[in-house]
Amino acid sequence: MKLLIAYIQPDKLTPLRELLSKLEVFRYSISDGFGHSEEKGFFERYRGVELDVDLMKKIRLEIALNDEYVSKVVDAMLAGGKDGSLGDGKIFVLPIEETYRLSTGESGPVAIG
Amino acid sequence: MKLLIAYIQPDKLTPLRELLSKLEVFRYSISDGFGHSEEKGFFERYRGVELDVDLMKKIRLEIALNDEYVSKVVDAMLAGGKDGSLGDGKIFVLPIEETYRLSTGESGPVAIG
Amino acid sequence: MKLLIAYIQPDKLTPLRELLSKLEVFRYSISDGFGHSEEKGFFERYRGVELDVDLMKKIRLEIALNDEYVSKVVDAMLAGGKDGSLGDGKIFVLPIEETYRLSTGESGPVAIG
Amino acid sequence: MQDNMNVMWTLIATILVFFMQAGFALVELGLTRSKNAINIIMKNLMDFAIGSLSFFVFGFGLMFGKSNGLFGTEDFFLSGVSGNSWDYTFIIFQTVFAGTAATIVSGAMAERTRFGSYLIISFFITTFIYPIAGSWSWGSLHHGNGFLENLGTGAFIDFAGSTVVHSMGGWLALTGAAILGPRIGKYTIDGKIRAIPGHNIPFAALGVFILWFCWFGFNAGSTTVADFSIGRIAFITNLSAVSGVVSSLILTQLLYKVPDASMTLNGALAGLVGITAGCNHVTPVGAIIIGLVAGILVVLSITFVENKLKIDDPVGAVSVHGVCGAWGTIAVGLFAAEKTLGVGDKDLGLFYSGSFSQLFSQLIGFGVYFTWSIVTGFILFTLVKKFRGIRVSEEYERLGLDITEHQAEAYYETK
Amino acid sequence: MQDNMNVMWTLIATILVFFMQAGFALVELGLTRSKNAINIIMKNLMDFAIGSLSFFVFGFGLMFGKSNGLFGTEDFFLSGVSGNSWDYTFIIFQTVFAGTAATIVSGAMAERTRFGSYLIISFFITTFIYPIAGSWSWGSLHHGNGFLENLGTGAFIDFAGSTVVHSMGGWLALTGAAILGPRIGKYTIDGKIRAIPGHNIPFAALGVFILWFCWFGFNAGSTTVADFSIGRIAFITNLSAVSGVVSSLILTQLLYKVPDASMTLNGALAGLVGITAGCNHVTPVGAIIIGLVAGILVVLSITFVENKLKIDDPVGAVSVHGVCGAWGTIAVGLFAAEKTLGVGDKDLGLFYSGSFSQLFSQLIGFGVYFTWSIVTGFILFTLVKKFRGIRVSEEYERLGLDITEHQAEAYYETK
Amino acid sequence: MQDNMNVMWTLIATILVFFMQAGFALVELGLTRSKNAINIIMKNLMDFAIGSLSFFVFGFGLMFGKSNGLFGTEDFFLSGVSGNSWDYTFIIFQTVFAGTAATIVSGAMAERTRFGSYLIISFFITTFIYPIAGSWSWGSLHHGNGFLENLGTGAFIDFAGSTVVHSMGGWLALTGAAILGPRIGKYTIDGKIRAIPGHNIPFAALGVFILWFCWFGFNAGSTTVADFSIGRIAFITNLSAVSGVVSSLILTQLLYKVPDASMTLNGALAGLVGITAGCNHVTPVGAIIIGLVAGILVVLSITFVENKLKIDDPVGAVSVHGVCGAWGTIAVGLFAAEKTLGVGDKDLGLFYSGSFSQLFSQLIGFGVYFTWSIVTGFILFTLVKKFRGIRVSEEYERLGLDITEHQAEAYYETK
Ligand SMILES: Nc1ncnc2c1ncn2[C@@H]1O[C@H](COP(=O)(O)OP(=O)(O)O)[C@@H](O)[C@H]1O
Ligand SMILES: Nc1ncnc2c1ncn2[C@@H]1O[C@H](COP(=O)(O)OP(=O)(O)O)[C@@H](O)[C@H]1O
Ligand SMILES: Nc1ncnc2c1ncn2[C@@H]1O[C@H](COP(=O)(O)OP(=O)(O)O)[C@@H](O)[C@H]1O
Repeated sequence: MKLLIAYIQPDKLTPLRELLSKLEVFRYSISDGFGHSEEKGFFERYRGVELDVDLMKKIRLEIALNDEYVSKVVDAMLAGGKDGSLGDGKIFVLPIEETYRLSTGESGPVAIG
Repeated sequence: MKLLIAYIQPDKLTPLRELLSKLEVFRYSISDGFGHSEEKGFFERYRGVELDVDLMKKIRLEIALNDEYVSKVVDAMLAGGKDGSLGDGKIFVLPIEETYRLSTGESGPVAIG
Repeated sequence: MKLLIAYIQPDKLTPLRELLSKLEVFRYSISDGFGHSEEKGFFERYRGVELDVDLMKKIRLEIALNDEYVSKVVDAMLAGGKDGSLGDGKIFVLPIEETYRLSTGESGPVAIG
Repeated sequence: MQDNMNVMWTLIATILVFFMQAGFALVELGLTRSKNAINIIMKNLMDFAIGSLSFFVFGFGLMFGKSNGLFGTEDFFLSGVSGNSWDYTFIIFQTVFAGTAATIVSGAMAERTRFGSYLIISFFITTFIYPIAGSWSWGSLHHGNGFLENLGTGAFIDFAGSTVVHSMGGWLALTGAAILGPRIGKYTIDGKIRAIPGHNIPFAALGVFILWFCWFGFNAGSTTVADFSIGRIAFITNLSAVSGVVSSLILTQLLYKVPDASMTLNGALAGLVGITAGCNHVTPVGAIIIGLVAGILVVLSITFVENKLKIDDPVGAVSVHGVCGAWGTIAVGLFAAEKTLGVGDKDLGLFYSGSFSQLFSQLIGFGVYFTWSIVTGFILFTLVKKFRGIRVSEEYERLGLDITEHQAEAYYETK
Repeated sequence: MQDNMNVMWTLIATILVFFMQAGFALVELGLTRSKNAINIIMKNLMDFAIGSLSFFVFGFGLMFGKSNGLFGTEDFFLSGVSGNSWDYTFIIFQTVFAGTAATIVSGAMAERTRFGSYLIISFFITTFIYPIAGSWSWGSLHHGNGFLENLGTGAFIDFAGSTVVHSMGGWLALTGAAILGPRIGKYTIDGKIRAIPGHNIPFAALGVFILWFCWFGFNAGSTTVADFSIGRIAFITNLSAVSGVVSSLILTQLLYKVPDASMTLNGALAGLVGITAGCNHVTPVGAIIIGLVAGILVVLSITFVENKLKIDDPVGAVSVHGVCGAWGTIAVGLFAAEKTLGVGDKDLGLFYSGSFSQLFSQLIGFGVYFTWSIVTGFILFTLVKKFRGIRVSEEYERLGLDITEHQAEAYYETK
Repeated sequence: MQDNMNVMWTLIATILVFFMQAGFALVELGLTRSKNAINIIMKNLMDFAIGSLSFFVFGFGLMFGKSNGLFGTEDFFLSGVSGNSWDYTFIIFQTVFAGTAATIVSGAMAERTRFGSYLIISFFITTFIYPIAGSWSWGSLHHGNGFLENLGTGAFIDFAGSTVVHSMGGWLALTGAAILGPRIGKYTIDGKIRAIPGHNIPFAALGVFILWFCWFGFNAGSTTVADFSIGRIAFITNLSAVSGVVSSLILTQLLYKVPDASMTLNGALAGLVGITAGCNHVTPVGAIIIGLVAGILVVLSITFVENKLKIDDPVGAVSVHGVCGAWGTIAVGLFAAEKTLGVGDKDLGLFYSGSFSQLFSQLIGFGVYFTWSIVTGFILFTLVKKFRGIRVSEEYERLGLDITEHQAEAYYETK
């Protein structure tokens, strides 16, 4: 079981969700984040004073996947990245030692859902 | 040392915090998140146009625990899940290789606190 | 490749970012969080009724680093913690099994950037 | 007889009192949670819409038509009015006052009332409960004549409506909130109180400033005559409002060691409600005392209602409008000083004339309206509760009324 | 001849109509996304600023100067006015009306219009399109004389501007929104509509309350005379507004099973726009019917414009101001009842007099203003599109106009 | 002698000027961080509450009582007033002006001033500093007589208070902000400026619209007489406001390549403050020039105060009220054209009469008020700083004044 953490551009969330549903991945979580990277920030000005905004709004995605799904999802996202439909972003894959479903107490791959 | 990542329903945060304090777990972090799963979304309508809201507000909990605490906390949460006091949700357990306390520089299990 | 998760006080974000840029670490992500620990909460009162606010606003930092950078960053942060420039906080180090850069499809340490 | 200038002044006052709908909506919305913001807006909007129509068709006649002693019996649909008659200005002026009384109730019933049931309640308040009781004190302003206007011990004085509008609204709110029961999470199992903070205090503050701005029209407009007295009334009104702010600030500093914003804002409203009955009858010093007492009363009353009566009133409508409205009414019997002010031939207030008779009339008035509101309120809320249910389900209350009853979100952020 | 009291009443009305700028800004801002909030504020601010100056220099003369039959030819720069003349009050009164017409257009063009191009469009509207057409109906209020005022079948009646201000604004908004094209994401490739919810409904609701508050000045102020009629006009205006609220609530309950907040708020505006033309001519019952119809029309029209015409109008400006403005204008030909009201020697409305002549004049007026607005609008928008471009780039639209065109954020949270 | 209509007009103006408290509160709140929103509300609320009471007890007498040449000596507690006297209207009218002067200071001292110390400062401003200086220019409006009203070179003209209210507020704000020192993080160690953006620009914009709406009452109400001149004054006021918007927009476009919203909003206020002194004395073209200059001055001054004087003024109070107030005062000496306007027997302005005498009086007035404000301000702030401390601790400032000084949060989201 792996935990996929992905940072993507906010307006690319909808294309990504469509991609995931095509892969029949229906469980994921997202939260608002800010990212800093080589990406050029915004130039803002407040009452005449320059303001360098170099923290870009990002969507942070967490998808817990069973091993056989991982490469399927990653490859699909990289394809989306290449053809520009998903824009820039980063994916980190971390190991999950155990998963539990609160409502039923199930654990292991079946709890990933 | 393990990192417990849990997604729960927003109004179940208070019962969960009471459960944790009973287990003398006083250090955890939370953040706002949105989850997508089999859970039925909300039907909204804006100026006559249907709007399918299928990203549900969730609370994302992160609790770093020393190994001997992990099963104690997980079992208590699963019990809470069964009797409905904690509602639906998911728990992921990830390995922590090292922990540091910023104020004192301590590392390892003692830094978990 | 390691994932560094750090919780710090909101007004210490700027000093931390300066520290990271000195170490030539230019890629990281942040999000808003709330933390609970031994730290004394706030006493609030709303229309005469006491309100114990013990969830403190925190900044949650995620920095994916190649192994050789990990200790450099951790040591610098702990130094900042000791001299008070970074205030209190916690750092967790987790293993990353794989990293991908969406725009180019690169993977492994080179994708960390 | 009315002339062009009185029409203009009364209409300007009407326009200001209309804008109180925005003030009340912002106060309620700011002092409750964001998941119910749209529901609050809809209740305030419908309060006024239904109120205006039912008052034109029925309420106005009941309140100001030729009275059978208990209520008016003519002037429904403003029948018999033709040409550019004063009656048009008078009915729109009275309509916005009726709307104010109804909207006070919505604050106390916030976050847990079924929308449909609320519309029914609001309809009955503006069509029957308010106009009938209103005719007893203000009937003679038009074709009616209320028994409270002819009390042996001196006519009941409620110049702009401390009792007729505010106390009545406050006691109805009390009954409604009591029958509805507290919001989920307000009281722990062992009866301890949990605070449920409002989501936008700046909105609530803007609401209080708007109400204060419009209150000059509410009080000084009630002369329906543009003469020198309107300046005096506005000055007296302001003195009581600022005194309410100062005394509630000092009291919260003493009780809680810090100046509490939401209570001080309530202090301003308390001062305004308190002076409404006597604004044309009391001296500047009298106004200051009335305001100071109102500011203290509101803070104590909010705590009393919440702790002792165990009634959950999210915006303090019961204390601000009910309790301070009653205080304002009784204060007329104490502080009325027409002769001292040089605007009347004798002082009616106890402190000036030593006579208890006006105070007696004021107490009668207070008792009549208190009983009427509690009784009719109890009947109305219980009937609606029986036939249609008054409270939303627990699930709806948890998710918030916006999503469940209106399928909408107040603050939508595109994900 | 004007006297002190008429000057005071007209100025008070002017001050109220000025405040509609805040109302429109809040409605537009609340019903669009937070990334464009500052752009909306700047468009509303500049609408009024440029409008005031260009109206003083040029527009006022075109609209109210001695007319050559098509437009005024004198009184530019308010030349020849000296001493404490009525003209000063009259020009500021007409300025705030011109500002209202211009700002209606900004709502329909929200979230995707280049700021510079919008300023040019707004300049031409307040300097040429509005004044020239306005002179045809209101010229005689000053030195001009419009042909619509001398129609054989009876002068075209638009008491406060259902057509002159609102419909014209609405049809210009229609052309602008059509030429601009929909926002990105509004329509899927296969033409299905996607909702783009506003970020702050409480702001939009406060905007509607402010507009309703100021509309009493808009309608009752258009007498420019402080007599008993202003009370009647205010009462009639309110009846139509509340009827619009009620009918739109009922319709949304039927169509969508729930009372829809944003549509009910539009219902209030629909009722207000609908009664503007006939507020001095119709009976209370007439006002209620006009309001009820307006409340239904606005809901149907918003859906029609979005689904059938595929025009993306974020705030419903086309429906609220265009469609309901037209309905209000035509309704005068149906419901005008001066004799029944006792304020005129004969009833002009079809339902009262059985004669079609006034209705005919109203239809002519509607047709003239519809054609004028669509044609001049089409020319203006196409020229600006050709020479300077009217729409921001896709990238700018995604990031939001605040960051890209103003280098600022509306809601900044220190990170 | 005053009559009913003048009482009505002056009271309507009073009600509008009262509502400026809401405008100022929203501007300050919108241009500062959300962690200090409640503190801003409390400061604005208490400004007015303490101001009203102290002005009634003491300030009014000092400003308008029989003067000993320096300040008034009678009419404390409005003693000797009886019946429906004009004095009631006059005192509430002057009270809301005093409140405006005091609340200007709170903007410049935002986000770092101890609440208790601020109340003391505000008390002394409304009780001594403002009334004494006010009596020098406006004493003769009642029983007093100020020396500035009898200058050899012609009475000092400040029709509605560019100097008496705004400049005085601005210079006191300057001293306060200077003695307080900048907010933490405003200046880096090497003196570079860091922007501290406001958390809600829409609130600030609504505040500016409200101020503009009320300013018609502020200027046109200062006639305290309802005659034809109020229309002229309102028209002139609006021309200057819109010119301030246009010139600040153009200047920010040139300086920063983009139209800056917060500066353009300040441009509107600059135009309003600038015209306040001469609104009854200048021509339309004069008003436009005064506004254009004000719009430029405010942008340059905000940058100057921040960069050169190293004074941290979060809302630009020093520039908008101090600098533009001074400009407005001096502009009267340049543009006053009573004869040209046909409202006076001779033109006083240099550009019309070629005489420097009125300009000289205006400069004297400017100098007197500048010195008085800086000196009394310096003494007041230093004394309060010494005895009680004026600034909150660094920890309090980091956490925000809402949590620390009021134990409350402005925007509470239930966790
Ligand atoms: N090493 C990293 N650690 C944490 N977050 C990262 C890292 N690299 C990228 N991110 C996140 O991913 C987002 C997109 O990164 P991107 O600009 O595509 O990275 P790169 O420049 O390496 O291609 C960033 O804004 C940031 O939020
Ligand atoms: N595989 C997953 N990956 C990421 N988040 C998940 C996953 N499964 C569940 N979640 C999170 O947990 C929340 C609750 O999940 P729940 O509906 O109880 O899952 P399930 O339907 O599998 O029981 C979801 O809303 C989502 O935020
Ligand atoms: N064991 C833990 N699990 C999750 N989060 C933690 C843990 N310990 C600390 N944190 C996070 O780090 C923040 C700062 O912790 P701090 O008070 O410095 O911890 P400690 O008291 O152990 O030194 C906390 O507010 C919380 O957000």
